[in-house]
This record gives sequence, structure tokens and C-alpha cells, in this order.
Amino acid sequence: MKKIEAVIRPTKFEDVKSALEAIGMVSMTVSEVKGRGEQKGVRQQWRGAEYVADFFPKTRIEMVVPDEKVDEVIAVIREAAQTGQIGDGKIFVIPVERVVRVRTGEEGEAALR
Amino acid sequence: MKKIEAVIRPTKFEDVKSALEAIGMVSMTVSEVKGRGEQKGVRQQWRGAEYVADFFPKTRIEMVVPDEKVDEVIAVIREAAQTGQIGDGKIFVIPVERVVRVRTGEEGEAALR
Amino acid sequence: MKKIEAVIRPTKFEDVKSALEAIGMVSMTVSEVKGRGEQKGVRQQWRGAEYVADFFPKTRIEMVVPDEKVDEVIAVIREAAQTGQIGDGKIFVIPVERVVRVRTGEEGEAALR
Amino acid sequence: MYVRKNILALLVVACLGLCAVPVLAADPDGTATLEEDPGKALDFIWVLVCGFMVMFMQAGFSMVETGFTRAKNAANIMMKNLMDFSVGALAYWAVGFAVMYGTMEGMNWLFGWSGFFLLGDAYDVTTIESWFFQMVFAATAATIVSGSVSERCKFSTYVIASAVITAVIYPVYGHWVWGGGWLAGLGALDFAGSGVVHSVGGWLALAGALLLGPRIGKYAKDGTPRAIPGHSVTLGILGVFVLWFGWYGFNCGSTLNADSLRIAVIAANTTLSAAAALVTAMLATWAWHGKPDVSMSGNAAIGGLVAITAGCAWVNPQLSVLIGIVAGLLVVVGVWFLDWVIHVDDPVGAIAVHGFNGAWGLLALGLFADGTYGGVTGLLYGNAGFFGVQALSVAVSFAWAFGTGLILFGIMKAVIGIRVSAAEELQGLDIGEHGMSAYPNFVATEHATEVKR
Amino acid sequence: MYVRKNILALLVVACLGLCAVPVLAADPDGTATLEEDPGKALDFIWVLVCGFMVMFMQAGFSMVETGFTRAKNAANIMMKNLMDFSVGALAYWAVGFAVMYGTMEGMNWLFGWSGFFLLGDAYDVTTIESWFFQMVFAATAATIVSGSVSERCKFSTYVIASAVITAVIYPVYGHWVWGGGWLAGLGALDFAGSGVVHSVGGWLALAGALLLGPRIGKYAKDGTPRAIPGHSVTLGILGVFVLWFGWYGFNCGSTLNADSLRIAVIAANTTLSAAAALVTAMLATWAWHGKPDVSMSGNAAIGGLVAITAGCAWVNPQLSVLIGIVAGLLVVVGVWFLDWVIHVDDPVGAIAVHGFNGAWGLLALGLFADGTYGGVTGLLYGNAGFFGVQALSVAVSFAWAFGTGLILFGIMKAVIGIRVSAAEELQGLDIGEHGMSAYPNFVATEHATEVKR
Amino acid sequence: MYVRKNILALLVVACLGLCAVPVLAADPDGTATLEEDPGKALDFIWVLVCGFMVMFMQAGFSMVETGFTRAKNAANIMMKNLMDFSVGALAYWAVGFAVMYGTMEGMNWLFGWSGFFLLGDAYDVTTIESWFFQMVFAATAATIVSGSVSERCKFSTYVIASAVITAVIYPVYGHWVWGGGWLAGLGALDFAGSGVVHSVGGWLALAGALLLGPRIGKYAKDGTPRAIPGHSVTLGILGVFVLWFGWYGFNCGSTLNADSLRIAVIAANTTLSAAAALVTAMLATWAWHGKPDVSMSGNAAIGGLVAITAGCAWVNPQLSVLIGIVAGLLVVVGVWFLDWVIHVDDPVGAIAVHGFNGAWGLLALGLFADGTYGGVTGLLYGNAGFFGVQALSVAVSFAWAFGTGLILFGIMKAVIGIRVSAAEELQGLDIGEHGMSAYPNFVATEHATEVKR
Ligand SMILES: Nc1ncnc2c1ncn2[C@@H]1O[C@H](COP(=O)(O)OP(=O)(O)O)[C@@H](O)[C@H]1O
Ligand SMILES: Nc1ncnc2c1ncn2[C@@H]1O[C@H](COP(=O)(O)OP(=O)(O)O)[C@@H](O)[C@H]1O
Ligand SMILES: Nc1ncnc2c1ncn2[C@@H]1O[C@H](COP(=O)(O)OP(=O)(O)O)[C@@H](O)[C@H]1O
Repeated sequence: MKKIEAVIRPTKFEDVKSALEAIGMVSMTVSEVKGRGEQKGVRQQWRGAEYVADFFPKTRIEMVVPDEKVDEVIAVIREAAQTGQIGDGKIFVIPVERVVRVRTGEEGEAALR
Repeated sequence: MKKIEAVIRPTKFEDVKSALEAIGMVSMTVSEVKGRGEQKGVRQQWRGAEYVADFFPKTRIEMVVPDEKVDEVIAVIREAAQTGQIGDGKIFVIPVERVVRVRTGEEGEAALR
Repeated sequence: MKKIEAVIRPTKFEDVKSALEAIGMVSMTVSEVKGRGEQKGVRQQWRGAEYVADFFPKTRIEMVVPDEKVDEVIAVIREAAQTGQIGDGKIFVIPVERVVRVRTGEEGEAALR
Repeated sequence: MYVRKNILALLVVACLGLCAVPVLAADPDGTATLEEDPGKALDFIWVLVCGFMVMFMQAGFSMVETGFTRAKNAANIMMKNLMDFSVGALAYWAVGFAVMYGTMEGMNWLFGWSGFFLLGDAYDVTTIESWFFQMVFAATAATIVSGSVSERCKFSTYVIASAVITAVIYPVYGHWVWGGGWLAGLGALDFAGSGVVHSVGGWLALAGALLLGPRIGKYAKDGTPRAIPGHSVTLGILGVFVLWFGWYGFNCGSTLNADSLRIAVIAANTTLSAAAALVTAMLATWAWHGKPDVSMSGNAAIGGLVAITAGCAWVNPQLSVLIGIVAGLLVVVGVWFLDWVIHVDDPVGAIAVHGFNGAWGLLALGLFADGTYGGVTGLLYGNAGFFGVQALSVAVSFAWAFGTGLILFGIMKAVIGIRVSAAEELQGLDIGEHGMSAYPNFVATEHATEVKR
Repeated sequence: MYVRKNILALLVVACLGLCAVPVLAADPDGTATLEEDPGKALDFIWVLVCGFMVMFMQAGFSMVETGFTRAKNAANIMMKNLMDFSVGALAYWAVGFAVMYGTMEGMNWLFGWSGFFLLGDAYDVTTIESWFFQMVFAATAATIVSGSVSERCKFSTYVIASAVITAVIYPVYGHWVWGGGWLAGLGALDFAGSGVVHSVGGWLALAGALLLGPRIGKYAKDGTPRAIPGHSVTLGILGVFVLWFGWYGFNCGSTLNADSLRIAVIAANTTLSAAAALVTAMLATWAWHGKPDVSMSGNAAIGGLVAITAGCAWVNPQLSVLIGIVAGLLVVVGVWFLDWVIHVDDPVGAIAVHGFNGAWGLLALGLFADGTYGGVTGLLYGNAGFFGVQALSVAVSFAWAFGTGLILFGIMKAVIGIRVSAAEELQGLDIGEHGMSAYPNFVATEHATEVKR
Repeated sequence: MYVRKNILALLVVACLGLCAVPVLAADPDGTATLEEDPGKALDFIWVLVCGFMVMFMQAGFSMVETGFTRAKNAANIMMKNLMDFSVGALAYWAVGFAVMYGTMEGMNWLFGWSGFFLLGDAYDVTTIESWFFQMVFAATAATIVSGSVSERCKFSTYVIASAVITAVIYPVYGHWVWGGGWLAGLGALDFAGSGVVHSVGGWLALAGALLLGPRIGKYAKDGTPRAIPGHSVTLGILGVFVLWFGWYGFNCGSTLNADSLRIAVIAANTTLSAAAALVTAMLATWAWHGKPDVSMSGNAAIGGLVAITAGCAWVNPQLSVLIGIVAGLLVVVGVWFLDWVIHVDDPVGAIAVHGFNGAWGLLALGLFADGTYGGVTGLLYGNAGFFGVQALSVAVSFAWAFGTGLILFGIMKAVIGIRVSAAEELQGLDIGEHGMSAYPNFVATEHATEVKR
């Protein structure tokens, strides 16, 4: 099993969510993060002092999926989250050794859905 | 060492915390996330338009623990976080290669507590 | 590639950011978390009832970096984030199997910057 | 749902019925009244402007209540405050005013019984001016209860409670003191309502909080209270300022006409009591807990306002400061007492602020009235009898309001239930009662707290 | 930038020019006026205090608007509200007042043309008192539009719209009804401005919302509206309380002098209509959607206030309740109608609240005036002709305000554009229009929502 | 702790002592006063209602201050505002009023010395009416300082500063101008307090900010100021609206009686100056930084209000617009000047808004008074001497307030310290000074900012 961590634009979240639903991937954990990469900051101002808010709000989606689903999920996220502009985000794949469902105690892939 | 990521109900957080304290596991990092799995959304409404807030607030606990503690910690979290209702959450175990304590530079298990 | 997860004091975030910039590490994802370890809680009060807010606000920096950068990044973070007081935080290193840039589809180290 | 539709239908029918009534009235346009006494123009303006300010206190109450409770109940609290003012206004229009200020041959010592729906003779500028000013007071009494039952009381239950309080419970005691009832006959006084409005509201709040029981997580197994911090100290203190502002209308407007210059003294006394209470609570919590407590100080200011309300016209500035000092201590000690000793969970301190200080206000008037205005003299200036009557009034207000409160909430508890489910309470009443979140654009958290050991 | 500097320069030059004007005036210090009629002192105080309260409604409008929209646009909304009051005051000073209350030989049925910049004869206490009270009304009409165009309208465009509305569009219709124009000649009445202020504002809001189109994401592909919850129900309802408070100034102050005791009835009617509207909407949404809707109930209270505004002095309390009940339903149904049927995206409900209920208020006056004050009698009491004139006034206000609104926003759309870019809208107007965030210390999120299927 | 208990004990003893005092009084119930002059009823109502509105400005100040600073200090700021009003009221009751409006044989040109604690002859409706109105002004002067010292000043220090300012510093200069002191003797005027209240407050704020030094992180090593955005622009602008509303009481009520119809002109001037200042700052920041700046525009509106305060009764509408335009520029340039040139860290702009514009207001009166009211004529209309006196008054207010401010904060710095520890400042004063968080239910973040390079 792998954990797929996708850091995407908040405005693309709805699209990604729907696209993943369409391939039956519903389970996920989402959090609000700030990030930066190549994307340059937004110039903001406060009382005449300009400043660069060099971190952008991003939405992070974390999904633990069976190994064989990884490629498909990545492809789907990429397609839905892409705008072609700098700042579209990254997808990381991280190994997961165990999964336990709190409610039932099921382990492994059975616990995933 | 492993990182245990438990996504649980916010209302169960106090219980889980106490249960972990009871077995001497105090150190952890906690964040507020939203998640969905099998749990169906809550119907909400705004000015007559009903909508389903299909993500639920969840609390994520992350603890890096020595390998031999993993089973115990998982068992304790499960017991404390379980309600038996859909939405109780998941526990993921992820390998951790190094741990460094910022203050002292200690590494490995010494850095954990 | 590794993911470096550093949980640091929020007040040290600016310093760490600048220090990492200085060695050319700009890309990162940041989130607000609460944590506890050895650090004892702050006593707070509300209407006469004292309580211990036993979790402290922390800032978590996540950076995925090529293997050969890990030591340098850790050293830089440590130096910038350290105050010598309990509560300085921890750095965890976690294996990453794949990285994909959403915008271009590039994979691996090419996707990192 | 069925019941609701019926209520709606009834309301509509009732109103249409009322329209059919031919226009019977005393002096609805005011020309005759004004001719008789041209000074009425100034009276009306004074009383109405003060009444507007009292109405605005509803905003203050809602801010204090929502600020000092958790974010997950914020929308419910705002809705309760909107609703209790509205239901209160309608109930006081339909029934409450008739009970409080109406007359009834022979039974007038007990309650009034004329002027329902402001119909007939009550369609008169003087009567309606009085209705307006009294209505905003009635709604104040009702809204006090909201605070002590918050974060766990069913919304439907609270709707009914608001209606009953403004239609019956508040007007009856009000009639006794202000409407020519038996307490007034004995000589009991209450200038602007420490007793009539605030202690009645406070004792009702006590009854409600008692029957509801504490919020989940409020008390540890051994009974130690846990802190449940409010979600916006900023809005809570904004509410204190709004209340303080509105209180000038509350106290000064209670002259009910414009021909007394004593209003200046009333304004000064009101200020000094609140200020003294705040400073006292600030220093007391500083000394006691090591740091000046913000929400307690804010509460204390309101407590100081409550305490001066009965005597504001009859005491002097220096005694107002003293009244305020006691009020401040009473809030600090009262909140502690309710929380730590008798374990009544009152999220925003309504009982200590309005109940305890309402009673203190009645007594303080009996003690300190200095005889310079209207010949009212208290114990300190030699009039022990008056103090006795005031003490009786305190006891009566407690017996009446706490008693009827227990009955009201008791019946509702037995019949329809007064408390939301534990699951709903944990999730927050915004979702459970209204299907919404107050702050959907902010990431929420709940303080992880543990009690001091 | 070039244009802006020019505007600035022009403003400066204009002002300096004005200073050079020798002091010509009627009675700028008021001694003569007061000598003639000592009762003026009370009149002035009454009208000014009421005017202050109306000004404070700006705070209420800004809270309702910002509370019921998303956090990412909160600073922009506050700025719009600050700006429209300021620009409105200046435009009404420069031009609007002259058009509305000035006179013009022969053309007076259409508009006025004297008193620009309050110069010359207009430098007179009576004229300026009137200007002040009318100015706060004009600014109210302008700010109504803000709500319906929010979260997508360019700031620069909105600045221009505010100026044009307060300088021309509002004053012209105002002149017809209040300034001695042709509608007044026909006998049309509007006590405090259901039509003049609110329906004009509401129809302008409709024109703006229509030409702007809905916010991104508001409608699914099949046209089903999606919920876009507001970011702070707490502040939104605070705004409702502030508006309700200010409304007493709006309605009661519209006597324009202090010698009518009917103000008590006005205050009562205002309260009862709002309360009835709120309770109606609460019950209606409860029955309809299963839970009482907080933001809709808050809107309904404002709707009830709008509806009673035209008739507040001429109807009686029981009919005020009826007017409020209808107003409450009108808000619930109106919001639904705009959203689900004709797909006009009005984020805060301005059109239903001010447009629909403004029209209803004019009609209700024509129906229900009971003849007890000023001899004004409606259809229910046998005066069909008056009802006809009121219906005409409704039609005229719609034609004028919606028509000029379409022209105004239409021209701007063609020439400079009225809508921010999609990217800016998604990111929020705070960043795009003002380069800032309203809440930099809180972690933001956007509700993940999907429509009920 | 020991000290605190002593203070408490002293307060209690003092108050008990005061009660023992036999009731000596002039006309405490007002009957005689009213008989002599029945017009007093209206005077009292006018002045008190205006005073209530001025009191409500405290809510506005607290909202502006908290909105424009960081969330981690929000509770501390609310507490400071509650406290400074309360301590101010008590100090002004005990001492300040006696110094400002008392009389002292021979030394009256310097300060007054009678009427302490409103005892004896001061227990009189006319005196107490005056006390009330003056007390809310004194508290305003005190609260201005709060803004400039926020986010780093020790709470205990600020308590002392509030007491000293309202007991001594403010009353002395006030006596010179309004209490029959030497500046009044020279002919210096200040209608509602641009100088007496605002510039005194502003210069004290400057002294405080200077001695405290900038907040950690405010200036880069090379001195470039960094942006520290406020945590709620929404609440900040709400505060601006509240202030604007209250300001009508501030300016119009300063007639101190109800027999001048000029109040209409005052209200109009107040509006126009604020509106012009806001629009000017909006356009200026738009031109300068590319986008209209929200918080600066809000500040500018307050600046416009400050600037018109001295001359509001004596200038005409068109010159009020001019005064406002200059005020708007002065805020924009003043904030920049303090921040970029002399590096004084004033988180909410109190110095530019109240100090600079207070001075400008005094000068503007000397320039523009048009002679239509009370015969006051400025330089533009030929009276150079009066302008000279006003300029002197500006200098004196600066010397007095800045001088005593340096002494006050200087002594405290030496003796007890005025600044919290760096660790506390970084963590936030809510935790450090009050052991709490203002927003425990929201996930907090701090903007990662870097200065433009
Ligand atoms: N090496 C990294 N480690 C962790 N997060 C990263 C890394 N690189 C990028 N990110 C995250 O991805 C987001 C988008 O990256 P960015 O480089 O701006 O876009 P793009 O991938 O289109 O070039 C960043 O805001 C950050 O949150
Ligand atoms: N595959 C997954 N990847 C990441 N997070 C998950 C996954 N499945 C579940 N979660 C998290 O666990 C939470 C609870 O899961 P859910 O399926 O609703 O409950 P249960 O495990 O009781 O069936 C979700 O809200 C989500 O945050
Ligand atoms: N075992 C752990 N697993 C996850 N997070 C941890 C762990 N230990 C510490 N942390 C995080 O690091 C932060 C600092 O740790 P703490 O022990 O207080 O400081 P120090 O490392 O200086 O002793 C904690 O607040 C918590 O967020």
C-alpha cells in the first residue's frame, strides 16, 4: 500500500475530488497547507508597506491506496488538478506498512475502503 | 522506527490522549484535517439550498515510535477511539528512517521521547 | 528521495525559511499543527478555572529532497530552529518512492525543484 | 412538521381576525394628548430613544453569549437571540403587556387583564409608547436565560420558554412591582429593573441550567470544573461595550418622562458602578489567579450595571462606586460558587451577573438611597422599613422566578425534552439544530485542555 | 493612474474654488430660525439623532454583507461599504440633494435644480438639517446594491455606480415622491422609503446582479444552485441587530419634526413587523427544510423592516404583524425564486429583501392605512384610488430603477468592464482588488460542498 | 500581590469613608434648576444622548485596535479598552474633573482644584451632567494611547498610564482651553477637542511608542519596515463605523446645550470631512501603491473626523471637505513618515490619525472659520491673530502632552518596566498577560511575510 500525498490548488479541489470519485476512489484525508515551489509570491500591502506573501494556500489530499491503484490515481489527480500554470502542485508517493480500521480492527487492503 | 498516523473523531481526541498517556506515550503532533471514507456526508443548508458537507472534521495524531511499540500504540488508540459507528477513522503505519531532536541533535530512539 | 518533516516553533519559522533559502532549498509545504513532547503545558485560565493547554502550536515544514541533500537540510534546520529550550521540535526523515509534478508530469528529482 | 404548520395557520388566522376589528382607539394620532400637554413631545422622544438603545442591548447579549461559548454553537446562539427578541415582542404584544400593565377589577394586586394585542383603547399613543419601552425590557429578561442554557438546550424548547417568559412569568412579577401590584403597595421600589428584569431573568436562568445539567465535559469525574473557553473574546467584549452603551437607555430612560434632570446623576451612577465593578474584578482575579481575567472583568462590568439598576436614581455617585465594588466581587465569587461548589454550569455567567447582582441591586437600593431624590431613603440613612420591603422583594422575585422556571423547564423536560442528544452536543448545535456551520471558511480546532492538578 | 491623479487634482481645484466663494447664506447659525419657532430645537435634535442612527445602519449593512459571503472577499466588502457611504455623502452634497429637493421653475414635476454643494441660500440650518437626514437615506439606497454584486464586481466599477446612484438615480425618483414631483402630485405616499430607498436600491441590485452573472460555482451545469455559505453567521446576525436598531431612526425620524406623538406607534409597528417576519421565516424554513434557517430568518427580519417602512405611520400594530408575516414569506419565497427559478445570484438576498419587500411595503400602505393618522386610508378601509396610485408608484419605481440600473451597469460593462477576472474571483477580491487578506492569522478553508441530488 | 491587595483595601476604605460624608449638595434632584430654566430638560437630554454615543466610541476604538493587530494579542487589547474606560471614569471622578473644571483662587489660569469625587457642591445635576459628558471625552483621550503601544506594552504599566492621563495630563491641558485657563484667556478655541482630546492623546501615544520601541520583527536590519497585517480587517472597519457614528455625539453634543440649530451644520461638516478624507486616502493609496488600501482608508476616515472636530461649528461644508482632503493625505503621508522615516512603530496609526490631524484641526479652525457662527473668523477671512493663537495652542498641546508622556513612560520604564519580555511578545500578550487565547477554536497561523526588495 502507498500513501499518495497530493498538494494542489485549493480551487482545483472540487474537480480532483469528483474525478477521483468517478474512478471509485472516495476515501481520503484533506488538510489546508501553505506551500511554495517555483511559484513566486503574491505582492500584498498593509498600510503602505508592500510585502510578498511567499507562501500560497494549497490543499493537501492524502489517500492510502493499494499498490496497483497508484498509477491510476496519480494520472487522475494530474489531469484534474492541472492548469499548466506554475503552482499546480506535486504528488508524492510514500510507502505504508500497515493500515488498521479503528471501528473494526480490519487490517490491510480490507481496511482501505 | 515507525510513524503512526491516526485519523480519529475530534470528540474522541481527549480519550485517546489520556489512554496514550497511560502507557507512557506522551509525545505527538496533532493537526486538524477533514476526511471521508465510508461515512456519508452531513446534510447542511444555506438559504434554502441543501448541500452535503461530505467531508467531516477529523483530528490526526502523528506519533513516531520505536518499532516494538507499534502494536501497543495501535491497540490503545483503537480501544479509545472506537465508537463502532462508521467514521471512527484509520490508523496508518509509515516507515521512518531518521529522527533528530532539534534542541540537542540526538538521533534515533534517544530523540523520540 | 526523502521527505523531511520538521516540527518547529512558529516563531522560528522565518529564520528556518531564510536559512533554507540560503542553501537553495526553496520548495516546501508548511502546515500549522499542535504538538507535545517533553515540553510542559502553558497554564491558562478561563473564568477562574485554570487549565493546562498541554499542546503547543508548532509549525511543520515538509520538504521532499534528493537523498544527498538530507544531511545538509537537517543541519540547516537544526541550526536555525534551535533555541536550546525544551520544545524546539523534531525532524523526521521518511522515504519517498515517487514524486510527480502536476503541471508537467515530470517525475523523480526533476520534479523536485 | 404537522404541529408547525398548524401554528403558522393559527397565526395567520389570528392576524386576519385582528384586521377585521373596526378601528377603536383612544388617541392614536396623539394630537389630543399633545394639546393637553405639549411637554409630551420631549417625553416621547426621550423614552423612545432610550428604548431604541435598550433594544440594541440584544446585540450586546448575543455577542457576549456567542463570544464566551464555542464556535460550533455560534449560529445557534445568534438565532436564539434573534428569535427571543422577536417572539418576546409578539408575546408581549399579544399577552404580556395586558398582564403587566392592564387592570382588572379586584384582582389588580395580582395581575392585569386588559389591552391584549394593543387593541381598542390601547390603540393610543401614550399606551403604545409605554408598550414599546416595556417590551424591550421584557425581551431583555427573556434573553438572559439564553446564556445559561446555551450549548445544550433544544432550540424548540427555547422558543417556547421565550414565549412563556415574556407572556406570563416576567409580566406577573413586573405587575407586582411596576404595575400597581401588591409589592408596589407595600412600598417596594426598583427604578429600572435590577429585580424586575435582571433577577427574574437570572433566577429563570438558574432553573434552566439546573434542569439541563452541565455540558458534556464540563466536570471531571470528581466534580472539578473544566475550562471550556469561549471562541471569541473579541466579540464577547464587544458585547460588553454594546450592553454598557444600551444600559444608559435602560436606566436613564426609566424616568419614563423628560422632566427630571436627575437623569444626569443616573448616567453618572451607571458609569461609576460598572467601572468600579470591572476594576474590582480585574484586581480580584489578578490577586487570586495571578493574572487579570478578561472575560470575568467583562462579566463584572455587566454585573455592576445590573446592581446599580434598581437604585440608579436614588443613590449618589460615591455609593454607586461601592455598589459596583460589591457587584464585581459578587461576580467573581458567584461564578466560582456556581461552578465549584454547587456545580451549576452557566456558560456565560448569567446567573451570577443577573441573578445575584439583581438581588444585590434591590438590597443596595434599600441600604443606600440617600433621600435627595423623590424622598427615597435607605437603611444607611435611617429607613429600616424600606430595607425590609426590599429584602422581601428579593425573596419574592426568587421564589416566583425560580419556582415558575422549574415548573416551565420541568414540564417541557417531561413532555418534549429540553436537551439535545449527546452526539448533537458534541458535534455542535449549529449542525444539529440548524444544519449549518457559523464559520465554514476557517479551520476549526478544539482546545485540548486538562484540568490543573 | 493618470486618470486617478486627474480626478484628485480636479477635486482639489474644485474645493479651493468653492472656498473663494464669498459667504452667502440664508440662516447659517440658526438664531433667526429658532426665534421664529422655538420648537425647532427639539425638531433638530430628534431628526439629527435619528439621522445618526440611520448612518449607523451602514455598519449593519457591512456586517450582513460580509457575514453572508466568503472570507476571501471580506476586506473588499468592508471597503465597498466605507466607500459607498463616503462617495454617497459627497455626491449627494455636490449634486444629489439639489436634484432631489431643489426647485426648478416649470420642470419641478421632473427634478430639482438648486442647492448644489450646499452653497448660497442652502447654507442654512434648516436646509442642512434636511440634507443630513436625506443624505444618510441616499447612502442606504446605494449600499443595498453592494450586497447583490458582491464577490465578483470590480471595485472601480462599484465606485462609479455609487456616485451615479446617489447623484442622479436615487434623487430623481426621490424627487417624484418626496420632492414635490409628479408622483407626489398624484397622491403617492411613502412614509420612510420602502419605495424611495429600498425598492429603488433593490431594483438597482437586480440590474447589477443580472448583468454581472452568477459567481463561479454558483450553478451546476443543469442550473441547480449550489450553496455558498457565508463566512461568519455571527457577524451577519450582528448586522441584522444593528440594522434593526438603526431602523427606528429611519422610520421614526421620518416625521421630520418632533411634534407628532405618532412616533410611538411607528416604533411599535416597526418592531412588530420585523418580529413577525422573522418568526414567519423561521417557521417556514423549519417546515420546508426541516430546520430553522438562521441567515434566512435574519434576512426576513430586515424584509419585515423594509415592508413596514412605507406605511409605518399609517397602519396599526395588528396590521403591522400581518405586513411582517407576508414580508417573511416573501423573503423565503423570493430568495428561492431568484435562486432556483430565474437564476439570479444575489449573495446576500438584497433583491428579495429590499426590492420585493419595498414593493410590498408600498402596496401594503395602499391596502392597510387605517385613517387614524393624517387621514390616510387604504383599500381595506375603502380607498381604492389610493391603492391604485401606490400600485403605479411600484411600477414606476421598478421601471425607473431597474431601467437606469441596466443602463448604468450596461454602459460600464461595455466600456470598462464590471467583473473581475475568473482567476481573481477564485482567489478572492481581497487579494485582487486590495492586495491583502482580511484574516491573515487564521487558517482558511473552503467548504467542500456538493449539491443535494 | 501584596501591593494589589493594598490597593484594593485602600479603595474599599476610601469608598466607605465617602459614604460617611453627610449629604451636602447643591441641587441633586434638579427641581430648582429646572424651575429656573425649563429649557434645561432638552439640554440635558441632548447632552446625555450625545454622551452615550461618545461612550460607545470605546467599542469602536477597541475594534479598530484589535482588528489592525494580530490575533495573539486580541484579548489583551479588549481588556485594555475595557480597563482604560473604567479606570478613566474613576480617575476622572476622583481627580480629573476637579482639576479640569474646578476653580482655584488665583491659580485658575493653571488648573482647577474643586469638586473631587463629585462631593459637596458638586453633587448637583448640572455639574454631574457636565461631568458625564467630559468623562467620556477624557476616556477617549486615554484610549488613543492604547493603539500605539499595543502588542508589546505591559498591562500593569498601561493601567497606571490610563489613570495618570485621565487624572492629570488630560485635565490640565483641558483646563487651559476649556476650563478657563490661560489659553482660553488668549482666545484659543477648540470646539469639540481636535486639540484637547485628540492631539493630546496622539502626542501621548507618540511618547509611549517611542519609549517602547518597535515590535519585534517590525524593522529589518536596514531599517525597512515590515508589514504586520492586522488579524481582522472586518472588525477593524466595523470599528471605523462605530467611531464615525459616535463622533456625531462627540461633535454635535459639544454645543453643551440644545438651543443652537447650528448642530445641523456640525453634523454635515463632520460627515463631509470624514468622507472626503476617506476618498482622498483611497485614491492616494490607489495611485501610490496600485490598489486602494482598506485599513489606510479606514484610518483616514477617522483622521477626517479628528481634523474637523475643532472647527466643526465654525466652518462651512465646502471647507469641511477641504479639511477632510488634507486630513486624508496627512494620514497616508503621516503613517508613511512615522514608519519609514523616523521608525516609530504605531500599529494602528494612532499618532498620524489623532496627533497630526488633531494639530491640523486646530490650525484649520484658525484658517477657515467663516464668521457665520459665534463670530469666529479665521485667517482666510482676515483674522490673522486668531490663527496665531491656534498655532500657539498646537505647540502647547505638543509640548505638554509629549513632554508629560515622556516623563510618565520614562519613569515607569526606569522603575517597573514598560515592555513585556521578548518571549512573551512572540507568544502573544493574551497568554502572557491574561493566560488565555482569544480564539481557541480556530487554527492560527502567522503570515509568512518578507519585505519587498
Ligand atoms: N520539494 C517539495 N517538498 C514539499 N512540497 C513541495 C515541494 N515542491 C513543491 N511543493 C509543494 O507543491 C506546491 C506547488 O509547487 P510549485 O513548484 O509552486 O508548482 P509547480 O510544481 O507547478 O512548479 C508548493 O506550493 C508546495 O506546497
Ligand atoms: N484510504 C484512505 N486514505 C486516507 N485517509 C482515509 C482513507 N480512508 C479513510 N480515511 C480517513 O479516515 C476517516 C474515517 O474513515 P471512514 O471510512 O469514514 O470510517 P470507517 O473507517 O469507520 O469506515 C476518513 O474521514 C478519512 O479522513
Ligand atoms: N515522538 C513524536 N512523534 C511525533 N511528534 C513528536 C514526537 N516527539 C516530539 N514531537 C513533536 O515535536 C515537538 C517538540 O517536542 P519536545 O519534546 O517538546 O521538544 P524537544 O525535542 O526540545 O524535547 C512536539 O511539540 C511535537 O509536535
